[in-house]
Amino acid sequence: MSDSQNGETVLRATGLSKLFKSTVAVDDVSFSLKRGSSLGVVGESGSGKSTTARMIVGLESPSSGSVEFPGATGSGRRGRARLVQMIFQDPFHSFDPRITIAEALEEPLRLHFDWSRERRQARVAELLDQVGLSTRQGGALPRTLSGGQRQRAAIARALGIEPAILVLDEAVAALDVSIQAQVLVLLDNIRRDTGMSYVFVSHDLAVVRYITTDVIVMRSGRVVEAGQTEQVLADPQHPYTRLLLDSVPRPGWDLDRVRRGRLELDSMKETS
Amino acid sequence: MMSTATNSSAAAAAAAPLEISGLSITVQVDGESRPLLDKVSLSVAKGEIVGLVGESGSGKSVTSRSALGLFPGHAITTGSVVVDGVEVIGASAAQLLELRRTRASMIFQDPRSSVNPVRRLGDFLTEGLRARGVGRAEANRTAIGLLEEVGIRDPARAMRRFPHEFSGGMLQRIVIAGALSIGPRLVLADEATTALDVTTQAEVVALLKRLQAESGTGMLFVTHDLELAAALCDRIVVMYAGRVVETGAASAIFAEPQHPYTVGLLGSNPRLTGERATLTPIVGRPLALAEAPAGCAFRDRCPIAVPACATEVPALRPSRATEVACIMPGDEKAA
Amino acid sequence: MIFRLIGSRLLAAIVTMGVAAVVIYGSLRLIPGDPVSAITAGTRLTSEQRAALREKLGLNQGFVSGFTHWLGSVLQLDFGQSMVYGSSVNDLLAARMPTTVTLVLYAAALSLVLGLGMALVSATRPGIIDRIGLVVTSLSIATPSFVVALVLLGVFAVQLRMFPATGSGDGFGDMVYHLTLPAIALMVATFGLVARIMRATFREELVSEHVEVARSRGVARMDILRRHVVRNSVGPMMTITALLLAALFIGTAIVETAFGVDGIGQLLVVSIARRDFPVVQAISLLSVGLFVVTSTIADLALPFVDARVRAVGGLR
Amino acid sequence: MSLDTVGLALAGTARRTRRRTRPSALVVASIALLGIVAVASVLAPVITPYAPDATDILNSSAGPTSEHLLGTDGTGRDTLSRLLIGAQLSLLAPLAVAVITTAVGALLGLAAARIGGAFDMIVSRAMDIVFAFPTLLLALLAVAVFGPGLTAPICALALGYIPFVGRIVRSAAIQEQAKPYVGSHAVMGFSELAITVRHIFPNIAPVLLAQATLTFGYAMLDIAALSYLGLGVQPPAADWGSMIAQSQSAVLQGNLWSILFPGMAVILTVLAVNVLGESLSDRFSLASRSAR
Repeated sequence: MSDSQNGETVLRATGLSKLFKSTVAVDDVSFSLKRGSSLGVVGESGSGKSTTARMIVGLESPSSGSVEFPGATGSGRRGRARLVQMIFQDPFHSFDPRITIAEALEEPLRLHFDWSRERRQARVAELLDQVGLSTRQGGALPRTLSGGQRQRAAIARALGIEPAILVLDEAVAALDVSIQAQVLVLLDNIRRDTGMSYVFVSHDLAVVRYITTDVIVMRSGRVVEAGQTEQVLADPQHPYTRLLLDSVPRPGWDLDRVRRGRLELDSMKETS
Repeated sequence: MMSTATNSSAAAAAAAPLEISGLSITVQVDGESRPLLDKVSLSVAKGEIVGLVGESGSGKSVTSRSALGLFPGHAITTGSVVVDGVEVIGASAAQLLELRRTRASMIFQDPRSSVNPVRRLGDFLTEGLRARGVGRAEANRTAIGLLEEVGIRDPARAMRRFPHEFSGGMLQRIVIAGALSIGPRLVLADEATTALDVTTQAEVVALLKRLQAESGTGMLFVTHDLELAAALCDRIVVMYAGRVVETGAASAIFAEPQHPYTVGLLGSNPRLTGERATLTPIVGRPLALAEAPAGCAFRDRCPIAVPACATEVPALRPSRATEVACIMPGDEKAA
Repeated sequence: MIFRLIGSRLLAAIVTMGVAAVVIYGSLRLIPGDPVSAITAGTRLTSEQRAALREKLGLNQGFVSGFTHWLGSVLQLDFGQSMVYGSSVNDLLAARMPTTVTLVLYAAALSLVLGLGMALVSATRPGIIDRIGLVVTSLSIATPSFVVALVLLGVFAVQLRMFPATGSGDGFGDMVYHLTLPAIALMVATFGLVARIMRATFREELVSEHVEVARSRGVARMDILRRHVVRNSVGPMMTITALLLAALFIGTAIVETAFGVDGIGQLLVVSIARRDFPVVQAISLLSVGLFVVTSTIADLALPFVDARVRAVGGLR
Repeated sequence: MSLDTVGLALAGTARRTRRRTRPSALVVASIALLGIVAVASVLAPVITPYAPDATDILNSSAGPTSEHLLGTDGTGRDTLSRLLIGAQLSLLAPLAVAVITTAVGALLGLAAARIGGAFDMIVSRAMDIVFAFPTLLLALLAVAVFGPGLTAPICALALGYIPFVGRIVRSAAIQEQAKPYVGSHAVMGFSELAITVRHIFPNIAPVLLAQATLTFGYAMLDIAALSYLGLGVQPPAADWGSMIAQSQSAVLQGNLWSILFPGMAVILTVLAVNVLGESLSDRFSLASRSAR
């Protein structure tokens, strides 16, 4: 894809590894992210995809390896915040339950920008509008909003900081199908309008195909395949990627292929 | 309002595994009555897999649980639910126990919480048979045989092990073995593969399909995933806000959906193959029956709604290859 | 894995006992001013006697050497001589042990039977019965044992003359008879909490999915209660029992005083009033030790009733 | 009773299943009762009908009469007057315990949860060790060391209850900080201190308030027990516990009047406080679950 080839690199992860006690969660993962592109991180539970996401935003520190933001000037927690923001899976606990959505949106603006109260509130209204929430919904407490609305609000809050990168950790997995589609369309439009880059962590290949330009496939903490999304999905090279693709339900689903794919993968493990 | 229980064995032999007709459920919450289901009808024939598809609030779980007489507390229930010839609504406690022990069983979403964590798997597997009065030795033999069937290595040893010693996928196989242990005529699978990883889901679905085909039992497969239902099931019933909005052969629903909601659901799913099409999401959020508008519950979200949609609840009627509850079905092909 | 668990739990128990020993020994040294004159206030002592006492209590040594000396004797189960009774602390305790042990076990049995029974009934019968249960347990939790003791004394000992008002009886049968009112007083003040905690535990199991699954399989109600609800609550039950025993032991200080029962609890109260430190230290160590031992046993038994603990490796 | 203290530890972790949205009649009645007791104790010197130590020998051990509304004790002292005066110490001492314990316990629990690592381990271990001492034993030891009175036992009880508050605050904070909004705030650039003070603490404050209330009730029982044993409040001062102790001889003569009112005073006050504390902790668990 042309847009992912031309942009400058905004994020470079080199040899990322994470050990929890004696288990290896992430093992020597490297990738880079170009401005305006969207990188899918695909894997099943235990693949290390979420831990990788948390290392990018600084919620976990790598046991070895590094996360760099080429061309970035800020440093420390606040500096990193201007570079990268994160959306979590669980929309129900993404907000402090005691404060309204609008207050929650204003909070980071106060921390990062030296703006007047009026300017902050104008910006909050703008952000709410951008994600399709009304002013009335902005004035509400989080618990009165639905999961989809809260996830929109979380996106608005992240956008307010104007980061270069947005990390989305299974951000649409907990939503109903019809709501998931709304949020995916919103995310796609935002990236097109703002030129922001995404790291989109997901187990859902169809969603990843829709929202990303490039993809890495992770299994047991390692990257087993990487490339442009369309290419990887159309012509997967690694047996695990093939198994993942064959496992997605569809009419005329060939479950025998899944079984053979699993056998192939298991025999590979034994020979290696 | 309440049909009498038809319990004769002759009727049972000929009866369909599941026959729900006109099922309405209303619960009392804080002194207010809140409707959950409105005149739901569906059936599962012997040897058939029927997919029950819907988003949150659609009432799909309540519907499937009603087949076992597992109604929510303080519920007023009308209509008829006949399982293998036995009427569930108005059934006595003894009749319900008999039904659950011999005719129908359920597979729940999360295998990790379905199995008592402090007891051995053998206890879980034989519990259903033992409740029916089968002796320990015979129940154990049946259970070991089933474990072999579902692909557990060294089944005799597995009987003595504990749930936490197995992965989620393996545990769901064991739960399936437990559900099949009583030789049910009807299996209810309530989001039975949702909690599993994709590759594990595929394996468990393959297993379910094989066992169902071998035993010829009827299965109601409840899921939010229309594509999974289309891949696995013979027929599909789509529910929205406590009502059935469309039903038909799986291939027909998937290829030629008639109800704008079904069309919207399919348009909401990104595709894995073919053109990377743009999504056409449905506006608004899925509603429960209690918060739905009068008339067609979907009309506020519907792209082709007309004023007439508000006047009455559309009944299911045949339209092309499916039956659909919409006054102007199929007019939305363009979107 | 399991051996590491046992090892770390035993280590924790030993550390706790060690710290308890330091605190209990150190309490003597915390006495403001001169400990010897504080302890012997009211009695006239010659300066030789004072010096001897100072020597005996280890007060003329530094804290560390005094402590190690004391700990050495304690580890040989020698708690020294009572300053009030003159006899050895061991003899004082041994004479009273049977009474207090009987009282604690008696009260524990009553409290557990009533508490668990109420918990099961409340948990399985929501509505009016549960609500009545909550009122009764709230009252139990709010009622001090000495108020119950005095009411029982006034009604059953003084007015109805069904039970003796004081003393601990001779022989086991008579002792149980004498200890009935004290045991009931302890029971009334403790069963409510047992019932409350176990009700919450039972409730949590009753709404769990594996109970729903069992129900969906047509398992009889009694079997669900036995095999799923009560069986899964054995862990909390053991913890409660351990805590209850420790609490009842210190609770005997109150009811033995109220009923004039000549047991360890009453001895503790008397010794505190007279600042008979060797006795106070011995009973304090006993009290902490009882808690440490019972809760360690409960924790160590947990892996055997809940297989998950063996795998996860967490005891708390 | 120190078993009550056990409840503090477990009641907070066990999920309650009762649901309540509006304060029930019971809660309202409890608040009213506590309010009346508190006001009466403050106004006691003004409103007592008799001097608390004035004796009316002719009317000793009497039941309620028009002269003595709640009767008299064995030496003919007016029970109502003594109850009102006794309320001051009976309420102030547990209040002191509750305030100290809550402040220290909250600080330790919050710090342990937020700092984690070795600090958490040391604090948790220390609380485990203190937990091994029954609170009543700590109070008795304090008396053994410092002699009869209330100051030392108040400090000892405050120490003894710290693990109960500390453990519950710690686990509530750990539960709270696992929610994604805490992670979000860290990613947004807020400092850990700011997140703790502005978000975590306010969200667990109801749990803390509930524990403070429950601690008050339990401390009241412990202190009453101490006074009953003659090791707490010393004559001529009186609290409800010492009044109960002084009624023992009358009870042994078959006169139950003298214990009725001081006994009821303790029971009803603790009951009201516990009802209040439980409704607070119910509300919290309800709020935290309805957010799902």
